[in-house]
Amino acid sequence: MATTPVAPAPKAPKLNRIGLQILDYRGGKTTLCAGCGHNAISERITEAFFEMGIQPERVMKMSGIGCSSKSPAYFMSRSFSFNSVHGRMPSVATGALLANKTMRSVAVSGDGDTASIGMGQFVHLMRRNVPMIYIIEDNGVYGLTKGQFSATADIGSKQKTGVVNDLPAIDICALAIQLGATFVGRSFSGDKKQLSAMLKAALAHQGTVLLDVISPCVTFNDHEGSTKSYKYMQEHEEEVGEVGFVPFFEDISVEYDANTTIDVPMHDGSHLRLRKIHEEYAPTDKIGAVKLLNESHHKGEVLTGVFYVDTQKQDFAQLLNLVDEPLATLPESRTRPSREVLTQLMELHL
Amino acid sequence: MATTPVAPAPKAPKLNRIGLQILDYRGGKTTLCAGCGHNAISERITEAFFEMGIQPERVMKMSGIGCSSKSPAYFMSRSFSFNSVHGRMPSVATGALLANKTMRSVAVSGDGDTASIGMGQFVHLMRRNVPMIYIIEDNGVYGLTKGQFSATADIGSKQKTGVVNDLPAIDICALAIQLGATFVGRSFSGDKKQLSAMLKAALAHQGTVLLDVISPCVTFNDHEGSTKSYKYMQEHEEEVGEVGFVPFFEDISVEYDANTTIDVPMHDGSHLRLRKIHEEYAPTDKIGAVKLLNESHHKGEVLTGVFYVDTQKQDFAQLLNLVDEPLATLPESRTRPSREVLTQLMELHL
Amino acid sequence: MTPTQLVAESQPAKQAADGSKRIVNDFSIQVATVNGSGSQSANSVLLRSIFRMGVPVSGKNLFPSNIAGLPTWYTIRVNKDGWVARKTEIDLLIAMNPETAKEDVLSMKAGGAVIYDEGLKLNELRSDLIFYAVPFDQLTVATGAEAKLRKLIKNMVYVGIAAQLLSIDMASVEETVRKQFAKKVKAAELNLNAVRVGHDYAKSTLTKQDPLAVEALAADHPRNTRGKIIIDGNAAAAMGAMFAGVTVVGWYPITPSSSVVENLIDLMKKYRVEKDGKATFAIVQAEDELAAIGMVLGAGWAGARAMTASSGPGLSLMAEFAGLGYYAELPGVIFDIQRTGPSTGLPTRTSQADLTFIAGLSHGDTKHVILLPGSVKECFEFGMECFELAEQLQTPVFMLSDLDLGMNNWMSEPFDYPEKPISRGKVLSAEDLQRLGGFGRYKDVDGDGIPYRTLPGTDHPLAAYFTRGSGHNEKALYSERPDDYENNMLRLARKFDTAKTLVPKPILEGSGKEKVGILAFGTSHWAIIEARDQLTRESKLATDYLRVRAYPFTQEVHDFVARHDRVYVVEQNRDAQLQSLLKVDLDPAFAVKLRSVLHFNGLPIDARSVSAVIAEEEGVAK
Amino acid sequence: MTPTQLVAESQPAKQAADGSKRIVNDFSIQVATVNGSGSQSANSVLLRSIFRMGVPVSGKNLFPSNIAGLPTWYTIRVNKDGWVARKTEIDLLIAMNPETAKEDVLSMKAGGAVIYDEGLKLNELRSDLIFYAVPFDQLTVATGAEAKLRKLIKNMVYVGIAAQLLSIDMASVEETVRKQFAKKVKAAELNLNAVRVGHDYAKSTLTKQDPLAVEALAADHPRNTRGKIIIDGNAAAAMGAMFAGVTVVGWYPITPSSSVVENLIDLMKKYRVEKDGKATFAIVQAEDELAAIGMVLGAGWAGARAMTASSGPGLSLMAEFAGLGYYAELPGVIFDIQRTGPSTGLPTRTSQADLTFIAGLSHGDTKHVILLPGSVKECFEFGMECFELAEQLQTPVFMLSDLDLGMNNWMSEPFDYPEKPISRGKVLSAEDLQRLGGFGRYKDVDGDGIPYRTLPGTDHPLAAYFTRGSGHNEKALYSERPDDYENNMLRLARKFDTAKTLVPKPILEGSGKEKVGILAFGTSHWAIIEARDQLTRESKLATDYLRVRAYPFTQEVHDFVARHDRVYVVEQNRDAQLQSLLKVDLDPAFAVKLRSVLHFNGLPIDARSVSAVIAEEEGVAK
Ligand SMILES: Cc1ncc(C[n+]2csc(CCOP(=O)(O)OP(=O)(O)O)c2C)c(N)n1
Ligand SMILES: Cc1ncc(C[n+]2csc(CCOP(=O)(O)OP(=O)(O)O)c2C)c(N)n1
Ligand code: SF4
Ligand code: SF4
Ligand SMILES: [Mg+2]
Ligand SMILES: [Mg+2]
Repeated sequence: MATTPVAPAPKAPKLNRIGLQILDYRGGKTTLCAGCGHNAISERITEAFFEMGIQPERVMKMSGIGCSSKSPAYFMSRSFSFNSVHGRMPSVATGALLANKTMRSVAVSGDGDTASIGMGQFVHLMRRNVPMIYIIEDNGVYGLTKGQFSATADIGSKQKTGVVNDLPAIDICALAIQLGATFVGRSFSGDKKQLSAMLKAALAHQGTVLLDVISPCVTFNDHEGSTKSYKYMQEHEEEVGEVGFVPFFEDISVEYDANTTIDVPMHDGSHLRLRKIHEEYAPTDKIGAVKLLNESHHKGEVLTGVFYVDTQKQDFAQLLNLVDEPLATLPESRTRPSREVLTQLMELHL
Repeated sequence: MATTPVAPAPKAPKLNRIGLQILDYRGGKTTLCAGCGHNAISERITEAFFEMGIQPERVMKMSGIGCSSKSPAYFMSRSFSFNSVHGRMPSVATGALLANKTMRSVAVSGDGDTASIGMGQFVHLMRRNVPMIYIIEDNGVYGLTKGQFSATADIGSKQKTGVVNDLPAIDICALAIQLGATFVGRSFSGDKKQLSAMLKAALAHQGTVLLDVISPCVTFNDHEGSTKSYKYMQEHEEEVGEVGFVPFFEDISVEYDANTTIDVPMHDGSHLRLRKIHEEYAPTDKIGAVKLLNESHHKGEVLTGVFYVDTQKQDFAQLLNLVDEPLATLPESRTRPSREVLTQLMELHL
Repeated sequence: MTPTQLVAESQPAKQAADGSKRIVNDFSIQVATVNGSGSQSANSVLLRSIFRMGVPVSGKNLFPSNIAGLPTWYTIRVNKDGWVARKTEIDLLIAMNPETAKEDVLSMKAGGAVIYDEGLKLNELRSDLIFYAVPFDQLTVATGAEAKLRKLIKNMVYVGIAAQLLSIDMASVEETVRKQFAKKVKAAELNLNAVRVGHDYAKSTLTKQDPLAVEALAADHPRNTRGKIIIDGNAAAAMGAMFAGVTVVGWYPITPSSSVVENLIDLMKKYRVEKDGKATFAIVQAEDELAAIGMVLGAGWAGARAMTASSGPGLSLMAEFAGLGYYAELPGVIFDIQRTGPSTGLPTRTSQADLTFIAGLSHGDTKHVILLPGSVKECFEFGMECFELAEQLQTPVFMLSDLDLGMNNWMSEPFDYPEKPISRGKVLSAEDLQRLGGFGRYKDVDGDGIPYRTLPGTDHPLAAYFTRGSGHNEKALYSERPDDYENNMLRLARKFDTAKTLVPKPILEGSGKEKVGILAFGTSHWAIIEARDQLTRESKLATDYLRVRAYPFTQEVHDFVARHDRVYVVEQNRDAQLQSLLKVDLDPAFAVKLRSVLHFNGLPIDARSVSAVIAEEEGVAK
Repeated sequence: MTPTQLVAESQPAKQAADGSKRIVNDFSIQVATVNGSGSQSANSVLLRSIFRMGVPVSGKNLFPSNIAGLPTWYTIRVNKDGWVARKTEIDLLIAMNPETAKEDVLSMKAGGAVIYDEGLKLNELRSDLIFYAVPFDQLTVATGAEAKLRKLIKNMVYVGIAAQLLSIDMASVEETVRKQFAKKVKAAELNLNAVRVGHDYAKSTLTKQDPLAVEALAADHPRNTRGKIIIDGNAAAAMGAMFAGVTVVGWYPITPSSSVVENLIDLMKKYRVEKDGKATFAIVQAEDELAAIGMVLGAGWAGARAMTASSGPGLSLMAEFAGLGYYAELPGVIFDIQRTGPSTGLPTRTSQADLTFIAGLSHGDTKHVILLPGSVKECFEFGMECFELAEQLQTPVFMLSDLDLGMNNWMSEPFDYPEKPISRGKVLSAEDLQRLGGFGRYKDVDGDGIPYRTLPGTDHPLAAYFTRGSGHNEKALYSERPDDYENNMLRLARKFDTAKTLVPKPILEGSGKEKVGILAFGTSHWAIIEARDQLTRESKLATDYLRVRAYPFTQEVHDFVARHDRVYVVEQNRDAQLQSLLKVDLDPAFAVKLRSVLHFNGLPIDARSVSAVIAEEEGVAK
């Protein structure tokens, strides 16, 4: 019988439901500016995938070009990453997803990458409802090219140089809802709680998730007169509804007040719980959602939260009625028709 | 004293206010299919410019690529025409307009040219409110490449081959309003009266005019199951408001009922008169207009009429505060700074 | 004329008045009509009926860039020697288009024959042609076809008339029609009846005056077409892609490439949907060509065999992505069905003018592998080979076809089923990684410049890597180091050298010992083989001919130029593009031997345009 | 160390211990730091202070493709002979970046000197270097600058230290600082004070051991820089555009071209806004490069002088429009500030690898006119000339600069005001039309291939015409006729020949009678002139050198190759792109003379990389 005292075992690192630790979800050292909103978002993404227990190797990280588009290098190094060309990531992501629909796809873009050069592909990605998470790290400027206005810069907002933007901002969220995205929300890189909940809910959704995350550029757009600065967001952020999320692997019987809270059962069994804050908030009403967003501009509010969610609409892979296995690795027996087929075809042309 | 009977003088052709006859506005012989909606639109454009008495030489006809984009060759041969590349006419038109803002610009595009390959440039054209008339001859298919679906094809609509479109249609009008166009309407190539009134009002507007004109493709999309056929339009067209127009050079004191009719004074002194048909119709309310359009899809109606008009917003040329004369032909004295300026600059770099 | 006359006792078509000898199986027929008139199936019946008699034919459609109502010319060349290139002279004109009838007739060479609608009075235009007036509308009415079908049926009437005048076997015509309308028996009868009406009319009313005639080739005749197929290159290329096991297709319609994917869609729906109705493929009509190739590269990266098909303007739009594919080393297949540029150019005319542009498609030091099919059979074979090479070399591979090859009707031996199994190139599995203990995505392990890759989803902690179009080192980590960049670029150059050993080798015709050589690629082939025959027969000039089938050039190309005194480079563009690439790659000492034969008016090149220039330059012209 | 010590009685910097002779006005300084640390203005002060002493300098910034925190190296070359190309060996290192300090020090050649922060203990790394330890943080605090400014001020401290060690005239430093901070007097004082603190510290504490020194050049010294300017190529090009009378600019930001338009915006706001505050220009930040060039062509068509500036990826996206510009004959100017490709490549490194791609940018038989500036002065002059040529030739004209030329600091003679008035090319007025009774838009009236055009708005019933990228005849009417197409393409070829007579001619250096020739373009120039000097001095090899300044090549280029036995083509790309274009255009008999000297690691080419290869191949290497 052991009487000698045993040294206390070193505290084991927290493991997620598939037995991995947060370290398994980390990426490379960031090369973005200290304080850049993008870095905070990378953190939230890392946590969300860790907490939802998603195997890193089952994830594709897609991006275009920009400071924001660099960020996939700074989270989840064990996932497959594709940093493509400026504004055209949506097509690359679509192709990759069709090649292997069993993978999770998380895409990071910027407001310039999406709303300027990328607008054409963005519109059609939303329209197809390709199953993936599309995150716009929105700072209202082109960070990597040193601070020119992007198409999400608000009219009247000032550059450091004093130059004023005189073109209306494009509301990416209103646009996405209008075009067919099935999970659309806005958050703020500084809003840890909300962003985390939204990211986890996004992982539970089947279809295109569009998250417009205001992410201040500390170097070129965090000054007085900017409407994408930390200060401005702290002063003008208006939550339409508090975002709660109960993952499928947790106890769902958590209490909630059905009068004030909308419960949205997600595709994977998780539940999205949205507690009404804004009176007109109705996250399953497409027309209302667009109206709400359009009105917010007049009020000068920056609405955040999940604006619209549709868990019924078929995603693009379903529309194409693909076989269950990844197209990429189907065996020759299923991709090359038989000798007889060729003979048949030849006869047709005799 | 003449007693011999004089032969009656041949009836003189009708002249417009600048003394030109309709012949001066005609174009080349069409090479489009007999019965193509595009031909009817060319007719209406010809009439509108004739009746408004616009000097053909003061007009730039811009287009992309497609059957629709060919049509500028079939009206107003005395105007300057630029048939550019597929989907990228907006940038060409913008450049031309900035080079000479004193010209009228009328652009013809197709639903493929605009909503597929052209979406990126279209969005940014609307956003800039470039002063021009942008007409989409919308048939829901790619006519010139033999009938593939375009992005305005309604979900569920059938191709001749029986193939069904399973992607949602993009409502170009809702999009244009959302993005900043200041005169947005929809019409039908078969609706002579409405289209004529809208085109004339368009000519009186200062800013981007977006007209989505349903224009059936008799060869590839005029069959049962198409939602862009003559038959379908006759059955589903719903006017939001009757469009009336009183040009500046005519007597404006025409009676109208202020309760049922909205009078919009246009930039050139003309008046747009919109008689409410749809109860929720409010053509100066941006948010309402978008809502109205979104709702119409659920009802399966094809709304036509002027959905939105804003006569106050500055157009792009005004935003850029350009000199009054065309930039294209400014004399060297105004475009090449003096010798002293160069000396100054050199000193700065000594 | 009354129906009774139609069934009048038939008389045998008389011989040409002057006993001039008959011209058998060696002439061309041109049907002048307007597009949208539905003459296509009639022309096809005419073509295939002759083909069915064992006689070599080719059919070329010259159509306008619009949908209906503009002049269209369909030319059928009948040639016992098997020459199928375009022939400039027309022997029999079927003038169905009032608008062009006059010019069509005036442009014929003396002695030709013209079938026309009597209303047009074309016979008054020239006295040196043979004219056959036909009351088409009356005959069409006489077929009893309902009004709305008459426009179509009318075409079948001229088939009957031509059949009779050219003594085309009516049994063959009947078989052809029945096969063509296999699924629509009523339509078949209707059309057959129309053919008969035309045939009977000719038989009863027209006096054969021209020397043209089709005669079935003996079963054992070396050129008997039995067993051959007739198909267009785009249909063949689509088959190639299907048998290559393509799974992801992104495309955007554009003439003349649309039919590649449209054919592919039909094939895949038929042969690549499984019992449970699910598809082993995804074909997406993209919003434009940038998206189309983006999808292809994304899919290729994720491990799929992916492709797109387009033409000039689309290829221009793919430039940026093409460079990404080269530098990030992504497999992908791009078919470029060339049309006449620059810009929109002549969308319905043929050309070979994208070659140099594609060879270096994108900014920076970018180089691409290109396959150059010359026949419909090669459209099928290279259509498969492209995918093998793209995955073996991990780079975009282009196939340059053209409108002539892609959209016209060509005879061919039936295609062979691929014997070698699909190989997916250097892909590492989780097991491999376990064994190797990791890998360097851009490391040249084998010395051939081709690195190893893993596919997204490979279940191993060391499987993932970062793909980017920016600078990277062997481990696929971001790098701006001068040495990393230079080494990587040198490896890519090595990989391109490896490509030379893998692409299809050129094909030599001739003894290989002649002084004069001819170099060419693609559809110029058909004009060249006929031109070589002309040169030997007419000018006693023997030539060797090497048909280049890929870029980069293989050693054989260099050797060929080295071995000959003068080498004529024949191509269908203005800027001598193949010659330019040769000048860059060949030992300059040999470049001096190159001469140009160019043809670039939008029409397929003809034999005479080749033989005339060569005979002239060689001083053997008559 | 206490402030008192800082103001300690100053002692003259001692001579190098060993009496080794001083190295005067011939060395290079490298400042290793991180971007975003604000060292730019300090480096500029250092550069210009030496320049102000009449001593030739050049400054090159090697920066990463991110915004802040990554290693950056700024190199100042001081050279009495005026050599300004990159020099690989560093003589004095100012090691401000802990991250790279070790590698920076280890890569130095023996005998070099290092100024470093004492905390880094770099002196322990090597014994064959001269080390100057500096307590930067303390000195910075000692400047009395408020905390938030210290990061910036610290840079000025090293300026002072270097100034003292290199005996740079403090008066010159002071003038430079005052001029640089002209509008901010307080900042000037603050910075000057920091410089003094550094200077005093060095004076009082450091013992001069290295042989490096700057000495003012005598006023009458031939290389005295007095009267010269220092500027970067992008600023110069922007000035050129303004003085060319540009009115419409469409652009999309991309490194390294952004500063062209950003400079232009500042200039235009200052000099092209009229009394009433209205602008004689429109500068539009487009949504992408396709839109940017679309705006340019639309504006050019409407009669404006229009331009855009971009780099590799942007140029790839302009491919389709470039073909439209060529075929529809639209004037337009495109500046391509080349960076290292392919794809995204190394966005902050230099290259000359877009040449062949741009020469044939777009599908089909497309050819473009390209100007190739080699100096900042030419960036200004060609920046103007582009617009003249574009309107004269009615075609897009490209100017290929590069990152090294566009973003680095270069000495230059001041720019000359344009003497010849702006000419707008062949444009017909209403009066002309009245006189001529109409015109044919694409008719070759003058035999030079250049047709006449009218501008939209020309008030005459016959002024209008239809512009399109599809086939057209002389009257600009739609045409698919083979003859119309071929004639038009041949005229375009003639026009391109005319371009050869209008573009800037190449510049010859050397007697013109040597056996060995050197051909190059752009920034390679600076390495070549120094390399030629090395070859004559070290290897007694005299060479002739022709700098090509435009494509298509003028007669002089052909003659130059013809006149020499061996011609070395020096360029900064992997695929020998200039040589390739030469091989295509030159008489093949001469192509055999071409040899390649290539440099493609993203850094500007240096003289040694040129002279070593040539000496080796010429068998005169030591
Ligand atoms: C085709 C092309 N054009 C331009 C660029 C230059 N560029 C790089 S990033 C960028 C904008 C990035 O802005 P955004 O997407 O908002 O990202 P951020 O840096 O603000 O996070 C641009 C214009 C490029 N890389 N490619
Ligand atoms: C870059 C490019 N891609 C594809 C094409 C082929 N193309 C010509 S017209 C057209 C679509 C036209 O559709 P739409 O704009 O709706 O015009 P419509 O013919 O229906 O009037 C396409 C895809 C082209 N000309 N250019
Ligand atoms: S520049 Fe702006 S966006 Fe880019 S990393 Fe720095 S803070 Fe972030
Ligand atoms: S194809 Fe359709 S769109 Fe084109 S011209 Fe004919 S009817 Fe009109
Ligand atoms: Mg941004
Ligand atoms: Mg259409």
